[in-house]
Amino acid sequence: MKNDNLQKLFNPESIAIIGASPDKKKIGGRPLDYLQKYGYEGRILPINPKYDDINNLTCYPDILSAEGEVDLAIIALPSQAVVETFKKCIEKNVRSVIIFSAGFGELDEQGAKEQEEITALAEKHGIRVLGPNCLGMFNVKKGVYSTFSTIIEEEQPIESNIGFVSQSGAFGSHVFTLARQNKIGFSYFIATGNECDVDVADCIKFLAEDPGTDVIACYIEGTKDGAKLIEALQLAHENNKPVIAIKVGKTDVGMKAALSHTGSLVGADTVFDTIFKQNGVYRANTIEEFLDVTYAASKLPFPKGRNVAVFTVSGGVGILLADQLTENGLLLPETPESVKEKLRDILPIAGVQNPIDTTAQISYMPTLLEDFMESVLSSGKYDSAIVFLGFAG
Amino acid sequence: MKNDNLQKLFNPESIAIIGASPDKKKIGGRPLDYLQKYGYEGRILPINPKYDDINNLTCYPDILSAEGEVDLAIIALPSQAVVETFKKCIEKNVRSVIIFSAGFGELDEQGAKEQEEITALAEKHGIRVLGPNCLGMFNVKKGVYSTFSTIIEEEQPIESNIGFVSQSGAFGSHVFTLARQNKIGFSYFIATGNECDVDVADCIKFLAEDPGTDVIACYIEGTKDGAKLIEALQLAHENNKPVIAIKVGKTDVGMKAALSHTGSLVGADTVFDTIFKQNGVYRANTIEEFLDVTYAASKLPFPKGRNVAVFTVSGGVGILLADQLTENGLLLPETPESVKEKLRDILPIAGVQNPIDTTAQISYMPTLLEDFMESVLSSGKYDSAIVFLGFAG
Amino acid sequence: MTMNTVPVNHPPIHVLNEVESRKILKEYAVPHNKSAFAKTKEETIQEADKMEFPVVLKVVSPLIVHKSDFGGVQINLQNIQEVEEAFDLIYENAKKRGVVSNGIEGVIVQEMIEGKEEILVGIKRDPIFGPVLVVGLGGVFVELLKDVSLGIAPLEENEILNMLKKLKAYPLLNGYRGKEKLDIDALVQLCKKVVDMAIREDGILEMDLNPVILREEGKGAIAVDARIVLQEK
Amino acid sequence: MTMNTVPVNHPPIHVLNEVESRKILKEYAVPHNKSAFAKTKEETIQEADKMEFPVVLKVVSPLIVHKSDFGGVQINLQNIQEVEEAFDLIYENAKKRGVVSNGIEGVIVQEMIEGKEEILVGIKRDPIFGPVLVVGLGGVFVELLKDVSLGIAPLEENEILNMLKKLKAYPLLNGYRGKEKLDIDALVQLCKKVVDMAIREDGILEMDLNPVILREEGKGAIAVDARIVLQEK
Ligand SMILES: CC(C)(COP(=O)(O)OP(=O)(O)OC[C@H]1O[C@@H](n2cnc3c(N)ncnc32)[C@H](O)[C@@H]1OP(=O)(O)O)[C@@H](O)C(=O)NCCC(=O)NCCS
Ligand SMILES: CC(C)(COP(=O)(O)OP(=O)(O)OC[C@H]1O[C@@H](n2cnc3c(N)ncnc32)[C@H](O)[C@@H]1OP(=O)(O)O)[C@@H](O)C(=O)NCCC(=O)NCCS
Ligand SMILES: [Ca+2]
Ligand SMILES: [Ca+2]
Repeated sequence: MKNDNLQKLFNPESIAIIGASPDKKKIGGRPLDYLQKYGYEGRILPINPKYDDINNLTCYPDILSAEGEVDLAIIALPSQAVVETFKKCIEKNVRSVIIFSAGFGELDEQGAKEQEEITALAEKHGIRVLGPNCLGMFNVKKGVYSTFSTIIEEEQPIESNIGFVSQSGAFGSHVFTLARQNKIGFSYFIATGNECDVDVADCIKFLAEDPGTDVIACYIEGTKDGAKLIEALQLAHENNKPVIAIKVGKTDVGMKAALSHTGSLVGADTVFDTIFKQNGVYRANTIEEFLDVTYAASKLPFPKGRNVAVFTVSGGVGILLADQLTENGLLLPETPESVKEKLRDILPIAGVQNPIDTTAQISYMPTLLEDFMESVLSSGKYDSAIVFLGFAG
Repeated sequence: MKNDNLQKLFNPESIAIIGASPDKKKIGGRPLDYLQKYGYEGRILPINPKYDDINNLTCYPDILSAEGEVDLAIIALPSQAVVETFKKCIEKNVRSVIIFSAGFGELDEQGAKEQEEITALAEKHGIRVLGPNCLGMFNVKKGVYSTFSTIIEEEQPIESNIGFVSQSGAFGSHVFTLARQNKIGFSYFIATGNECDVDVADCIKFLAEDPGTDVIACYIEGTKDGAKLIEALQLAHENNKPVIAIKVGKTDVGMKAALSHTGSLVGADTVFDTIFKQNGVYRANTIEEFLDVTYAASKLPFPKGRNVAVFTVSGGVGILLADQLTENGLLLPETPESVKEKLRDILPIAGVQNPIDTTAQISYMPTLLEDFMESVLSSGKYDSAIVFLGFAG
Repeated sequence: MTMNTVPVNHPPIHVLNEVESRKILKEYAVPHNKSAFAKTKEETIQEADKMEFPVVLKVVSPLIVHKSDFGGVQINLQNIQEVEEAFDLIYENAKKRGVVSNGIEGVIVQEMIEGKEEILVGIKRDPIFGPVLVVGLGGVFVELLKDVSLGIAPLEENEILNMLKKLKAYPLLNGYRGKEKLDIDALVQLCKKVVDMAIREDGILEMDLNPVILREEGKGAIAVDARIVLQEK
Repeated sequence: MTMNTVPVNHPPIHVLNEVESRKILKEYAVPHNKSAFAKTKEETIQEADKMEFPVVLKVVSPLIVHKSDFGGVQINLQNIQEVEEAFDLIYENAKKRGVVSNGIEGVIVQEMIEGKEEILVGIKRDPIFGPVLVVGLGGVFVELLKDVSLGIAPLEENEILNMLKKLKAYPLLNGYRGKEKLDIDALVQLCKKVVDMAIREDGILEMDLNPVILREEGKGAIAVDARIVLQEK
């Protein structure tokens, strides 16, 4: 039942927005705007005692008076009103809740207490909660835009097979925008905020089981439940979904201590690093690498082996690629002698040794690259090919 | 006198194009087109027996009949005609020559012999030669476009303080185009081709002494004269001009041998690596890094020390930057206590410990970043600052 | 999310001495050399008599931290007579440095194990992820080069072998430059037992077997020193 | 450009033996231990007599490559009598393996140098850039970890010191874990002489001082083996 409610959270048929507003600039106005303009097909139920109707939708004074079943309620109210409102959601039998409001565990004792109360209530009633202090999420295929992030204000997100979960809203937004500039989309975008209930591991598990997601990208700062995170990563691995992670905090303070005992050899970050390695997670060190590797994994199959054939228009770039491939443990086996002859027949001045140099003749012989690749790859000696065309000279 | 002629080569007052053509698509037609359309102010002398005039310029049947002094002659003729034409250039007392033509040392014995003849003649007569088998060069400030590269066909290059010399035309063209996409320009772009006379070291020396160049970017595959290259790098260093190099061929074949003797510990690439380190050259491993570091060096002064203050809108990215800075030997000293108080006065929820987190409040408080930076940097504790704004959440 | 990977309140800990630590090793059949604590010369002789020579004597005293520098370790004792002499020497050496008998609790007598390499095998219980196995070659490899491999429990034999293979120093175990191969299999088995022990005994916060003596293929891997840190309940 | 950093035709080379190599070291005042070649037992005794004990004997024979494995190296000889015995032993050991007297050219007698670390100091003449100095710690650091520093001649003392500091193993020279500091200054001086020699003697293609024995601060750095490869003119 708990997992069913995760479906209700990320894939709801009906969404109530508590604190909905006709003002698109307000945090409670944005999800309403996005859901409407990007064509969400489920029911939208604005909740706000100030209005009878917002943007042509019936507006209810409170969640209890909302009509029909509610899969997801978004709470966009000042923190003082959140616990009480959350209790009403339970009363209404709402299946899942997203709490945008800040002012909880991240702020002070009082906030931490209220957050614990929400956790306990969620646990008791089997209701799933994303947040508080959270940017929300979206599900592109179903048009679920349960977020107040302005990153999707101008343009509807692109859909892809990449599921993205981030423990930081700001980081998530930044990466989303960079990705869009590179025409990279997502299946899901989830910011987990304070993780009073649903955490990054839950999201990875969800994405590992989501048929529309083939690759999982995640930004991690830490976790409270190590076993659950490992389980989630193992599930993704079993389901053949590459996980690409960026984890901050490499500079372990503990590691500066003397190295006399095992204890001082094992910092919090080295443990994460080990978990990533043991579970086949690719750990990226920069945002660029994070996006590049994620995108590559989302588009390309895994090579069966380490043998690479390189095709370039520039001998220099060919060697550069060979250097980098070799440094990363890949191999560039020599072009078989018979293939070399074929290539020389096609173009006598070509560099026929792998990395193979088509030379600038590629601009004048329209089928040159095709013929070269056909000849080389049909040898069966290579598991993958890299083509570098560059900008014309 | 030899160096004077390098000035004539890269900064000529008069340019003859031997093999000039009214056809802009032809290799002999392009430099003429570029020189005219981008407003070269010196004299242009097309040389071609087929025409009396090309694009409203008097065309001469051969270089000997060209009027007045010729600083630079570009030879765009089939290889068979090159040596003879070069001899005529000498007779005419042309100061420098660029030979586009392929078919020399890179092709066969015959070509190598002809190339040696050109080298010997150049040496004897003190005439400087760029090429053969070369894409040419350009000098943006003076509008000297002695190249047939199509990279500048659509748009005039952007001018900057970056001098770029490449031993590969294809690599140079690719980097030029990537740079332009990122709005990065150059002072000089030089492709050295077969280096029968002018080599990469000559070009580095030239750029090290050029007042319009502050940063030198170079692509190197090898050299015949080690001492000259070292001298050139030292000159750049003395003149406080950072050199950023990309050198291919890291995967030294020799290094695979057993390590029993010193000989097997020293591959050709490790020697280059050592030269770069000894002379303060930044060696980039990827094209991206090459451009990024070059651009940074062209815009920013060198920090006086290792102490960095980081300002971000996202705690996570702050830690990510801290990780990367620390890994690269930089330091993030703590924010002084008195400064922390100032920051808390401005914004109580800010992360006041370096890396400093302005939070998303930056969007609502127009002078927040300015006030934060002022408070932190006026402490005098930091040598440089990094600001990460990201895309809004 | 709020960062809370590191608990703020550390529970009280308890460091077991070598004798106590070895009891736990025995329970889990982790190979270690025979070792006994003796308060007097007579006890020392009795214990040595039950062992295979050569043996080693080590002083036990809270006052003496760097035992070797102190002359507090005597190795390669071939018979009872040498054990007696070594016992006296240890007390003399201590006295020279100002520690008299009542500052000394006694000595540890143990069989001397000779081998080819010294290995560090350790456990650290991560507050979030549980026991982490750490292996590396003793001395400069661990201390200077930080050449260690980590693994999160549970770990199968093949995973432990992979951890060893990731060490830069691994060739030294595997027939480096024509030398004999060492008993990697035994080292893997030892590590496996250590990991399983750490999973079962959830009070173990930290543990060092430093060194484990690794011998030629077929000749085993044997812990000769042990230190366990428990969390008090 | 056409790649031509590596010349295609290697000129003929000539490998100097230890005795010949040491002559060059002497000329350039590169510190090395006293060493002499002796054809007979009598000559061996004469040479040993001129040296400070202890000394070492090493067999010289084109048939014997791995001298130590062969029993062809006898160390720590304290007096003339031990030298005589060692000489006989070397010939016996050789005979056991099938090498009789006329397959042996003689022995090298040399003063035995003890120190704290063994250092590789080498020169490789790059065809394009000239002499390259290579330093590293002997054994696993060079062989397994490839922990070497390179420098292109000419090199000043401070540049050589920086090369040493770049070694991962550098802490071992510089008072690692409370141990004594070694004579880094003497090592720098030795390297400087080696570099200057390589600049002057442009026939030197390759050179190995392996090892140079490095002792405590003030006690010097001394080459105890030398191999020079010349380019034939
Ligand atoms: C959640 C939050 C945005 C609310 O701020 P706000 O929009 O200024 O709050 P308001 O008091 O205006 O309330 C919102 C709307 O709910 C309405 N409302 C008030 N009480 C209500 C209730 N009990 N039920 C339904 N609607 C209610 C208000 O009338 C208002 O409607 P209006 O916009 O039409 O006037 C704010 O408290 C907050 O936490 N901001 C930080 C969010 C954040 O950064 N999260 C982390 C991202 S990484
Ligand atoms: C240099 C090269 C481009 C010439 O090829 P081309 O343009 O086909 O040569 P052409 O025979 O057409 O000669 C060029 C022009 O010179 C003219 N010409 C011929 N002989 C001449 C002479 N002695 N003096 C002056 N002009 C002459 C021709 O009439 C022709 O003029 P047109 O274009 O108006 O007909 C070609 O030989 C070559 O080497 N290409 C490769 C260049 C290269 O890749 N370089 C390396 C880059 S990294
Ligand atoms: Ca496991
Ligand atoms: Ca120098």
